[in-house]
Amino acid sequence: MTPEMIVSAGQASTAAGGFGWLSLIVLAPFVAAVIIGLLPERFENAIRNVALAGATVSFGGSVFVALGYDRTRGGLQFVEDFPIVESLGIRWSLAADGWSVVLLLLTGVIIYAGVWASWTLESRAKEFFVLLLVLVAGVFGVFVAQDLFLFFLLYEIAVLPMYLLIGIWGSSNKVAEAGPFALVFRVLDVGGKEYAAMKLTLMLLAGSALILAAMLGMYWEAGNTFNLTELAETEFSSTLQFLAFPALWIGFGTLAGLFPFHTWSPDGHAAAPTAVSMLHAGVLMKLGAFGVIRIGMMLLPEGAQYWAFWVGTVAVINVLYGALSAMAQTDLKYIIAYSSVSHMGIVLLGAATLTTNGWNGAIYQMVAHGVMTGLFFALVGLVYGRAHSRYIPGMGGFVKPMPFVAAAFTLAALSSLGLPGTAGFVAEWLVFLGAYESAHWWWTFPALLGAFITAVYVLAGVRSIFYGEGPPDTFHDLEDAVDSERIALWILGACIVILGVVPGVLMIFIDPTTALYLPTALR
Amino acid sequence: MIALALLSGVMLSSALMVVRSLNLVHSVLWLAVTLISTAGIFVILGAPFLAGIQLMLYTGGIITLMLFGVMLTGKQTGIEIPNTSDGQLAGAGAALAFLAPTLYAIWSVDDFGPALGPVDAKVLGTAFLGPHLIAFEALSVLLLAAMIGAIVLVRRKDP
Amino acid sequence: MTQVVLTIAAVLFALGIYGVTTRRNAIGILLSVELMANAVNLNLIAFAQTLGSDGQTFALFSIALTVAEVVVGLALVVLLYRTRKGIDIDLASDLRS
Amino acid sequence: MTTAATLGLVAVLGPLVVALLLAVNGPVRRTGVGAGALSVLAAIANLVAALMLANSWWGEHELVDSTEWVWLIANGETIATVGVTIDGISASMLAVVAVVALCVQVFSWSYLSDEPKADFGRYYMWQSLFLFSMNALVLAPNLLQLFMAWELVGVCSYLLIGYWYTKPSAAKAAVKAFWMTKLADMGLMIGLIIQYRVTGGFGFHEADAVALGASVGVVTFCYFIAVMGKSAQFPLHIWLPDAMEGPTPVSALLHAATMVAAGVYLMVRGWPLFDLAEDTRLFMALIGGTTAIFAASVAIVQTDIKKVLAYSTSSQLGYMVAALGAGDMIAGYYHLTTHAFFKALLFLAAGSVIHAVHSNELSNMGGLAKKMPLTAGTFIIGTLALTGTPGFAGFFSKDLVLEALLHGAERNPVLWIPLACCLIAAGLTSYYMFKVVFLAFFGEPSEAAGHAHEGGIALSAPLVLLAVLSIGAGIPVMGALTSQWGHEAHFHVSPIGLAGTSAMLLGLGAAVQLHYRGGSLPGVAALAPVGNIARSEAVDKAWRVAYKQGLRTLAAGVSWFDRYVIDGLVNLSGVALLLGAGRLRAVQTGKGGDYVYAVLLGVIVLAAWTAVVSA
Repeated sequence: MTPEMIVSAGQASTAAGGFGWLSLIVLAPFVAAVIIGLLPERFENAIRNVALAGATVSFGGSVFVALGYDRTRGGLQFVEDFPIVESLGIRWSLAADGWSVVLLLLTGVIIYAGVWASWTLESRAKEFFVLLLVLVAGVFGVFVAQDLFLFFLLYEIAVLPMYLLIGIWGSSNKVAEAGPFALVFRVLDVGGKEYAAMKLTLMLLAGSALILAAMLGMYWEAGNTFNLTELAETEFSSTLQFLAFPALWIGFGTLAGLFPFHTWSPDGHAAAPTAVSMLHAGVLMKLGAFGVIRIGMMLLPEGAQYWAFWVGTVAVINVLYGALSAMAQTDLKYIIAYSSVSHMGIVLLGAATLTTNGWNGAIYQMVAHGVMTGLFFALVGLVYGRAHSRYIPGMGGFVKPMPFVAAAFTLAALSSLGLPGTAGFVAEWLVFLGAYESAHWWWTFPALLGAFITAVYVLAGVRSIFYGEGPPDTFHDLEDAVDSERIALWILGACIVILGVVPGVLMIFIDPTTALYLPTALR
Repeated sequence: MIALALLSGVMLSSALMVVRSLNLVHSVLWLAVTLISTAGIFVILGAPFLAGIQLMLYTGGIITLMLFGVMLTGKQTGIEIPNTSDGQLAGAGAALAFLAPTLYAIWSVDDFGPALGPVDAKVLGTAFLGPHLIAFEALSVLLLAAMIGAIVLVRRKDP
Repeated sequence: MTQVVLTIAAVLFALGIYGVTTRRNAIGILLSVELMANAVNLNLIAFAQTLGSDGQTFALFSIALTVAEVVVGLALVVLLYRTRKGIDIDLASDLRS
Repeated sequence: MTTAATLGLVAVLGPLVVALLLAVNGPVRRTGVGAGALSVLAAIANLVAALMLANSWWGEHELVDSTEWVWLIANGETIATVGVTIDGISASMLAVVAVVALCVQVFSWSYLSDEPKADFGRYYMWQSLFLFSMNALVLAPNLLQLFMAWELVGVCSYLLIGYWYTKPSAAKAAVKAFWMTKLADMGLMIGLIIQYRVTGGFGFHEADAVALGASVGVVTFCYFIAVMGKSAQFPLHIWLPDAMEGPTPVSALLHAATMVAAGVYLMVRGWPLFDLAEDTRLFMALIGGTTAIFAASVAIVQTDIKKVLAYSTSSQLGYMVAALGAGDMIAGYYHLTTHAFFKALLFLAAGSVIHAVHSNELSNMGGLAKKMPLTAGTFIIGTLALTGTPGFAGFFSKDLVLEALLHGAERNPVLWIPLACCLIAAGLTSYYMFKVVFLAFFGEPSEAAGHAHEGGIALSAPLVLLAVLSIGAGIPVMGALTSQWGHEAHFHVSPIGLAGTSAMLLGLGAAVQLHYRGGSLPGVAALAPVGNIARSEAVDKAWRVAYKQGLRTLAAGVSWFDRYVIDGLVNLSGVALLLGAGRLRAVQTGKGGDYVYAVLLGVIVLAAWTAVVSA
């Protein structure tokens, strides 16, 4: 298909306003999930292949949308809009802007890699893939939903399967606690996968409750519409803005690992199986940040400006706090989980700057961190699966038996600390520039310090796991990544480098949209 | 009116015996008296067909069933089946708490309108096989289900 | 007239409540439930007197339903008797785990 | 695109292509020799391009050519570019890097020939990556690209120091080097951010310096922090000695000739900015002087030949920084170029020795001059150049540095301090270098040294080339630099030059007396406490305390807070809910009657509610 044809296809669907590419992207995983649900358990290969097909269709669709998106025109394209519940103004309304395009691509890459990474899953693969695909359908939907209700609905669809995914396929790592907290730890079974799943779900649902409240407030005040464009044009009263923005910020922020509502993240990510951690830290946490910007800041500009100081300051705390917490961990997954908290702080900081560079950086960081943390969790799962341990001080010298994993891990670590030439640098750099341009320039310095502390702990981690004299005798089945896993690692690794070297591939989508949206948030 | 007074007197006092009697078999028999007097009231209220149904189904069917139940679970196996009550005060309180607002509601209505006279069985028949056909059929399925369910429930696992 | 019958029915229903709450014997409770069902039927017929025959149709349904209920109820009693060696309702307090 | 830009791109992209190819194509990398051949080919291409550029534009003051591509945008406008810029500075630096890099890559071929094939390939992959990064740094058209390449060379350094990753000490040294430089790099990042805020770009030309206005002091100070890390200035120098855990050719290329000099190169590149920042330059001069004398004194007490050279590098970088601080860019840059040659030579010669005796310790050497005459000869040439023996390259550049400081001191008396430091350091340098020469190449051979023999052509050819440059690079380079800026920098005999030479002779005398003749000197015993201080690694320990007791403790505290206070509150609410629910469970009696009451209550409430509503 020639580029011209693709562009015209995009415009055609815009004109028709019917069912189109975006619905395909959103529904393909869902359809795949249904098909898998109908397949008998024993058809393991068919199940995997259907899952892969679903992911591929969505990924391919995302690429198509990216190619077909008319950047010179900008704005919302591939519009699809028809009513679901007419009386309440709820519509199946999808459209892509430049941000959606890059986030769709990210989600496509991660789910594609995620399916490969869980190729060797053995227990109850059928249910696992069903839930995974439903989750992904929700994620895809949120990024393109133009109807607030649909947005929220898909958001919940994306969040809820997590409970089962962690509760069933997760891993427990209980720590016997002594002292004054022993009772609490015993009563709640801290460290168990059920505990983690429950905590994650409850905290996120509490956040959702806040979102719902704010959402309904806006719905009523705007005159019974859920349409995002119409809502963005509505001048909400100061009281509503003042109250609803923090509700959205904390509500969505909880999913983005906002301090002090982040504690579901380490436990949840540590307990979750590989592909789920990849998706959750890689994509789902971005839904939170995306919500803060797309819903909170753009619909409630006055509230956003009023609260910007706190959003940014808490984000800076996130960066430093997450980094320092990560440094003190001895559990491999906890380190990565806390580093996600730290890196999501960068996203929220970029958002809070309310500057072009900051917002560009925030969106870029969503993608960069998504890919990077996806790679990290894929590797961590791989190491854990072979070492049967996550206790870092007990490891060492793993590079000998698993050089490929070591190389990929080093790459992820370097991106994590913001090395130029990797995706992490571009994003962090833009956010730092934005932060210094913003009303509160001092945000830059703690954020920079956080980046340095990241360098300290990731490299210390790399050293203790991979370097040093050969692996201790206690590890028997250490071996390098197998082919299906290598596919995932290659895809994600290549993304990290390409996005780091040629940021333009995404910036051409992100920047015009930011230019379009930022004035909305500054009005 | 006198008939109504008599019948209702019998009905209520026998109902009282149902809930107060210390012998379970007596309770069941008192229930039969209650149901028969209710059937009488049905006649007064212009529902002769229903009165017949009441007599046949309830007094004939249900009471027999109940007695079977009592006998089945009775003294054959040497286990005493007492028919005691406890918490009478709370029960009476609850009954009164229900009665008070209900009576208040009933007597706060001024007029229910004039009586329309007795209803023919034919009318009911047409209603059943006409507008309420689906409900009627559903009911028959329900009865069947109840029957099967009862059998399944009490069936001995090791015949 | 209607009010009188409704009052009688209400008293009957109240007696049923009394029975349900105080009886400890499962069959006793079933009998009390019958009283309440009877009161309801009475109500329906009383209303049918002034509002048309639909009330009687409904009462007929109600009677049939009651039959079904009694059948299942008795079956449960028999089951209770078998598993708990008695039909005291307090023997079946499994809802409190 | 002009020839200049094309050549620049060849220099940058050639090694990159090789590095990527080796990264992606495992089988080729694992052949070892194939990987090495590709890498060396890229280095040769790089040298050819660099020499062509240098031949045409060495000494050009003006910008020759610049090719840039948009890298980052904001609101549709370019905020950062990447590309290559060719002018006198970048062309000359490129040539220096290219020569040393090729020498080192050829030397490594023989030096690492016993390594497993896969590791050999990995080594050359990283060498190519380093060459790419260094060239990107040298040819950077703006400070942002320079910074990015700066970080990349840092990573290459990390990877190459940790080449023998199974050695815990190497792994630790690699991480330490990265941490220290990364810490300092925050300064560069802050500086760039401020510069962007003020000027909207990352340029390093006069116009940018003017646009910076009053901020130039802050910005350059921030940049200098990064320089201190990269160029191993006191007190951020502690990573450099540890970095000697890497293979010796790596030390020669990265940790002596090119990467550590990147700090100095940054200041040369951004000279228009530094030129305007008087206060920053004063600070620079003081730090440079301190480093020069401090590192030289510590070098004296080292027993490991590579550590002596490492501290010597740190000390010589101090000279360059001090010269720049005194306001003489040419002196600093000149010393950079000559130092690159002779220090690379010294490291490679030391590598040759280590290759022969399989030890870094001076006590395992001795009498090697007879066994390895070429190595000994070239090492001595390097030593003579380093110590500033008249006629050798180092002599001219060191003389220029001292003169620059003297000129500065005439304007600002504070600069007498760094001048004195540098003068004393010259004597110390002479002493410890000749001490190494005498201990390693003369005297009685140790057991290990008995079997030593000269390496092959791959080992000796680079030594000879670098030795020639160490002798000959003096006058021609100075001439070129002079013509480049139309600056009065020709050599003449001056009192300060004589003072420097005297200091060098004093050091030589002491070394001869103590280590050649085995005699003694009055007052040496009195210096013992000083030696102990130098051996104590106090700076290293201070950093270790800051890391372990500072950062680690803070992190542990935060983690505790997170687990027991933040998460504690979450868990507490969970427990409270569970316990509360336990209380509430008493309501569920399981008795039928109670449920009837509940139903009844509901009925009554509903009825009452209906009554209220209808009333």
